[in-house]
Amino acid sequence: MTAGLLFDIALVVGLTIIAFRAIHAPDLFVGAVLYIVFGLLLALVWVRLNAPDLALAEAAIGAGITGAMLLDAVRQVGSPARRAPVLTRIGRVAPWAGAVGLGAVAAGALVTLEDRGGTLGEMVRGRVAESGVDHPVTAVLLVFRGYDTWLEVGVLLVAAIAVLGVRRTRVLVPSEPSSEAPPIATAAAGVLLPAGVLIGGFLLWTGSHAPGGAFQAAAVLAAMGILVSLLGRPPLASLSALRLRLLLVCGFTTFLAAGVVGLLVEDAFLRYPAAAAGWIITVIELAVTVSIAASLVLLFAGGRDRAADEAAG
Amino acid sequence: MMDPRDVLTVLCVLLGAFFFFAGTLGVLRFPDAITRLHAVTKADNLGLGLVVLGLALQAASLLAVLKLLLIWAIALLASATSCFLVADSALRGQGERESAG
Amino acid sequence: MSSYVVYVVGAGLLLVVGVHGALTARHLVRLILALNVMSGGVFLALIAISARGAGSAAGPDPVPQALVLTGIVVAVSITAFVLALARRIHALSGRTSLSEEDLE
Amino acid sequence: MIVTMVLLPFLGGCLAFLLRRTAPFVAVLGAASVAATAAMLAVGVWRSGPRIYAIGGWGAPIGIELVADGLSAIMLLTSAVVVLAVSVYSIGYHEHDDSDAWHPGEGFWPLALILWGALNVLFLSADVFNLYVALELMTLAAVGLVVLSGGEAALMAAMRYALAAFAASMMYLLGVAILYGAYGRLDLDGLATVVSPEPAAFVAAALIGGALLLKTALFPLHFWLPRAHAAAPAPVSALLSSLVVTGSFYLFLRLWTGVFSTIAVPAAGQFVGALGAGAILWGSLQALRQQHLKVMIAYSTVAQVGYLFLPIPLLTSAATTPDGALLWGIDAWNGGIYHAISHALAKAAMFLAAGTIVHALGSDRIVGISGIARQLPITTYAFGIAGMTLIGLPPSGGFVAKWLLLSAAFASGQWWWAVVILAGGVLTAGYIFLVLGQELSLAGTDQPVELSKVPRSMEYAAFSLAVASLLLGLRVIEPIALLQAGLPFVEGG
Amino acid sequence: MDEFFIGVAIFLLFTLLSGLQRILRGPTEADRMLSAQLFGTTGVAITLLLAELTPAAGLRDVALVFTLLAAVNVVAFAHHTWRREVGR
Repeated sequence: MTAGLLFDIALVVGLTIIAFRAIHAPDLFVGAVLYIVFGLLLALVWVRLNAPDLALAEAAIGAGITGAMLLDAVRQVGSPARRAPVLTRIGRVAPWAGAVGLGAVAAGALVTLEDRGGTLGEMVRGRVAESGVDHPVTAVLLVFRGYDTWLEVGVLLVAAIAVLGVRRTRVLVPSEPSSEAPPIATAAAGVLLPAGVLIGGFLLWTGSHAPGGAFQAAAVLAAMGILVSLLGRPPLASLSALRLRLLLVCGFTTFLAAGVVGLLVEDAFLRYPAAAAGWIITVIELAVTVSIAASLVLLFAGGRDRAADEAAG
Repeated sequence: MMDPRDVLTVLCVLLGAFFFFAGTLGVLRFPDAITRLHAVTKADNLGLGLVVLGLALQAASLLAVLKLLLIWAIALLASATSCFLVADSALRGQGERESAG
Repeated sequence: MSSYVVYVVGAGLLLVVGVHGALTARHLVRLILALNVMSGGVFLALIAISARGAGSAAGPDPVPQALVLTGIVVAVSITAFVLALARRIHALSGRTSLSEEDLE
Repeated sequence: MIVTMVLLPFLGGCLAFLLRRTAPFVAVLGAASVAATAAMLAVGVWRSGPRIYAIGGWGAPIGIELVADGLSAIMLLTSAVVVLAVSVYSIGYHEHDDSDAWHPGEGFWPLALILWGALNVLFLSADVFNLYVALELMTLAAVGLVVLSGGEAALMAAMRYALAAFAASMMYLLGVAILYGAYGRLDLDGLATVVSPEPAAFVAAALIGGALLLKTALFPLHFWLPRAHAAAPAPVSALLSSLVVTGSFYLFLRLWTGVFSTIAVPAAGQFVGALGAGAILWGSLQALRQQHLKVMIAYSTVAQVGYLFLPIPLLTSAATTPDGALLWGIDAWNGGIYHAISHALAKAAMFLAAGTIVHALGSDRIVGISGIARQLPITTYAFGIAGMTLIGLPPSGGFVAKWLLLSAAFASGQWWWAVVILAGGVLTAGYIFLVLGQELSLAGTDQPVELSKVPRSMEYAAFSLAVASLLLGLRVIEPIALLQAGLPFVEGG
Repeated sequence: MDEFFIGVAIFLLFTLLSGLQRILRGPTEADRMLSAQLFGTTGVAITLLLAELTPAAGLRDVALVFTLLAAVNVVAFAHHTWRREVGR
C-alpha cells in the first residue's frame, strides 16, 4: 500500500465518521461545527483528486457561507435535544437496510467502471482553443455547457426570490439597528475585507486560464458580505427594492443577453462571435459574480431577518 | 546526497508538524478552555509558519513565495482575532454554556 | 486497490450515512445536514470518475468538475432556502420538525 | 424558433420581477406568443419531423442539444395554454389595493414564469445533466410558489416538498454520474445507442427512475403532494397539479423509452404499472373521504398520476414483443400522452374553479358549497366539464385516453390494467358527483350565501381550460398524428 | 520529496482527526469552536503539502481562501455574545 492510498483511506474514513456524528450530534451546535469540518475534509478530497476549482468553491461555500448560515440558524431553531422516541426493532433496522442497500449498490456499480475510458474530457481538451478561454473547466462551464450555467444562475435567482417570498418582504430589513462589535472584530474586518475583495477579484481574473472563476469569486465576496452582516450592517439593507432586484437579476439577464447576441449574430443561442468571445465572457462573468454574491448575501441575511418575524407575530 | 535546501525544507516541515501535534495534544489534554486556546494559538502560528517557510524554500517563483507568506499573514490575523473573540465570549459566559456532547 | 476504489467506496459510505440520516432524523436542521451529506457523496462519485486513470492522461476530466460546480451552486441555493424556511416556521409556530400526523 | 420558447418565459420572469406592475401584461403576452410559437412548431414537426437545435452551435456530445419532436411540441403547447389561462385568472386573483405592503403577487409572477421556462427547458432538452438543472429550477420555483400563501400549513407543506424533491434530485444526479462513468457522455440520443444490459446501467436506471417517481409523486411516494398542492394559492395549485407533475412524468417516459429502452425489462414495467394501479385506487378512495375541496382535488391528482404510469408496462411489453405489438404499443403511447394533456387541462380548470369558489366563499369545505351553482354557474360548468374529462366520459379527452389505454391493454392480453382503469373511473365519478351534487343542491337556498365578488375573467379562465379538455376529445386526429413524429418505436422496432 | 510531503500530510490528517474528540466532548462551545479553528489551520497546512505533489495550479489559492474564511465562522459564532447584550 502506498502512502498516497493510506492518506485517501484515512480521509474517507474521517469524512464518513464526521458526517455521521454531524447528523446525529445530540447538540445541533456541535452538528453545525462538525458539518464545517466535513466541508473542510471534502475540500481536501477535491485537492487530492486534482479538482482545485471545486476545492476553492467548497472552501468558500463550506467555511464561509453554509457554515455561517448553519451556525446562525442553529442559534434560533436549535432547540435543546429532545430524546428521539424509542424505535421498534424494525424502525431501527429498516433505515439502515435501505441506506446500506442504496450505498452498496451505487458503490458496487461505480467500482465496475474503473477501467472505462473515452469520456468527454479529451474532446474538451482538444477543442478548448475554440472556446475563447484557456482553462478547460471554465470552457465547459461558460462555453460548451453555458446553457446549464445560465440556468444554474437562474436557480440562485429563484432561491433569492423565494426567500423574499418566505419573508414576505421586498427589501432587506437590518435585523438589529445597532449592535456593537468589539473593536478588535471591527479592526480585523478592516483588514480582512480588502484582502477578501482582492482575492475575489483575483479569482475572477484568473478563472479564464487557471482554476477560479465567477462562482468562486462570488462565494468569497459573499463571505465578506456575510462578515459585514455579522458585524451589524447587512450590505444590501440600504438598497431600494428596485436596486436590490437589479443586482439579483443582472447576472441571469446579462447571460441571456449574451446568448441573444449569439442568436442574432451567429444564428445560435449562446454562441459568442469569435472576435469578441473573450470579452463577452468577461462581461458575463462580471455580471454573474455580482448577482451570485448578492444572492448569497441575501439568502444569508434574508433568512435571519427577525424584524419580519416579529411583525408577523 | 541531498540538496541542503531540501534538508532545510524537511527540517522546517517536520518541526511545523510537531507544533501541530503539540497543539492538538494541548487541545485534548489541557484542563480548561483558556489554556486550550493558548495551545491552539501556538500551533496555528508556529506550525503553519514553519510549514510555509519550508515550502517557500521549494517554491519556483517569487510570486509563489509571496502567496505563501500572504497565507501565513492572513492566518496570523484571523487566528489572533478569533482567539480573542472565543476567549472574550468564553469569559463573558456565553461560550461556557455547557452543551451535551 | 486504487484511489478510485477508495473514493468510490467513500461516496457509497457518505450515501449510506446521508440516506440513513434522511430517513431517521426529525429535526429540520438534521434533515438538511443529511441531505447535504448525500449530495457530498454524489459529488464525490463524479469527481472520482473525473480523476480515474489520472497520471497517464493529460489530467482529470474537466466535465464532471464543471457538473459538480453547478451541483454545488444548486445545493447551496436549496440549503439556504430551506434554512430560511425552517427559521420562518420556527418563528411562526415554534416547530422544528415535520409534523407527526399525516394526511395519507 | 425553438429556443425562443425557452427565452420568452425567462425574459418575462425577469421583467415581472423588476417591474412588478407590468407583470400581468408580460405574462399574458408571453404565454400567448409562446402558445402561437408552439402551435407553429407543432405544425412544423407534424409536416417535416423532429427538429434538433444545438445550443451555441457545439452539438452533442460536447455541447447541449434541444430536440423538438411530437411529444415535446404537444407538451409545450399544452403548458402554454395552461399558463395563458392561469395568467388571465391570476390577474383577478391577485388584484389588490395599491398599498405599499408586500403582496403575494410579487412572488407569484416571476416564479410562475420561471417555473414555466424551466418546464419548457425540460420538454426540449436532450441532455441528462441539463435535465437535472431544469428539474431543480422547476422544483425550487414550485416550492417558492407554495410558500406564497403564507400560513403555517403552507410552509410545512413547502418544507416537506422541498426536502423530498432535494433527496430525489440527488438520486437522479447519482444515476447521471453512473451513466457518465460508464459511457462518457450525457446526450440522450448518444446514450440510447450505447447503454447496454450491465450492472451499472441497471443501477443508474433504478436511481433515475426512482427519483422521477418520487418527483411525480407516484404512490406510495406521494406523501408530499396532497398538502403542498392543497395549501398553495389556487393558481399555483393549478400549475403544480397540471404541469409540474406532468413534467416529471414526461421525463420518466422520455428516458424509459429512450436511454433505457434497451434495458427496460417487462418485470420492471409491471412493477411501475402496479404502483400506478395502487395510486389510482388509493388516491381515489382518499379523495372520496376528504371534506375540503382543494385537498380532494389534490388526492385526485395522486390518483390520476397513476393513470400516467399504466402505459409503462404496455410499452415495455411492446418493445420486447417481436411482431404485432407495434399497433397496441402505439395505442399505449398515444393513450398515456393523451391522458397527460387532458389531465393537465382539466386539473388546472378544476383547481382554478375551486379557487374561485374559495375566493367567493372564503372557505373550501365541501359541505359549504351547497347551491353555489346559482351564483357561480360558469364555475360550476367548468368544474363539471373538467370532471367529465377526469372520469373519462365521452366526448372528452379523458375518454379518448382511456379508450386507447383499454384497447392497448386488451390487445396485449394484459386485461388486468383494464379492470383498474374502469374501477378508477367509477371511483372518480364518485368524488366528482359528490361535489357537483353539493354545488347543484337546492337545499339551504332560502337564505343565499354571502359571496364576495369574483372577477368574470377568473370564471372564464377556468371554463375555457375545461372546454379545451373537452375539445381534445372532439378533435383527435391532429394531436395523434403529431405524436407520431419522433415515436420511439418506429426506429427501435 | 513527494513521499515525505504525503507522509507529513498523513500525520497531520491523523492529528486533525484525533482532535475531533474535543469537538465532540466540548464541554463548552468555545472549546468546540477553537478546535474547529485548529482544524482549519491544519487543513491549510495539508492543502499546501498536497499542492507540492501536483503540478496543477490554483491549489495554493485554496489555502488562501481557507485562511481568509476561517475568520468568518468564528465571527458567526462569537457575534451572538455581543449581540445578546445590546439586543435583548
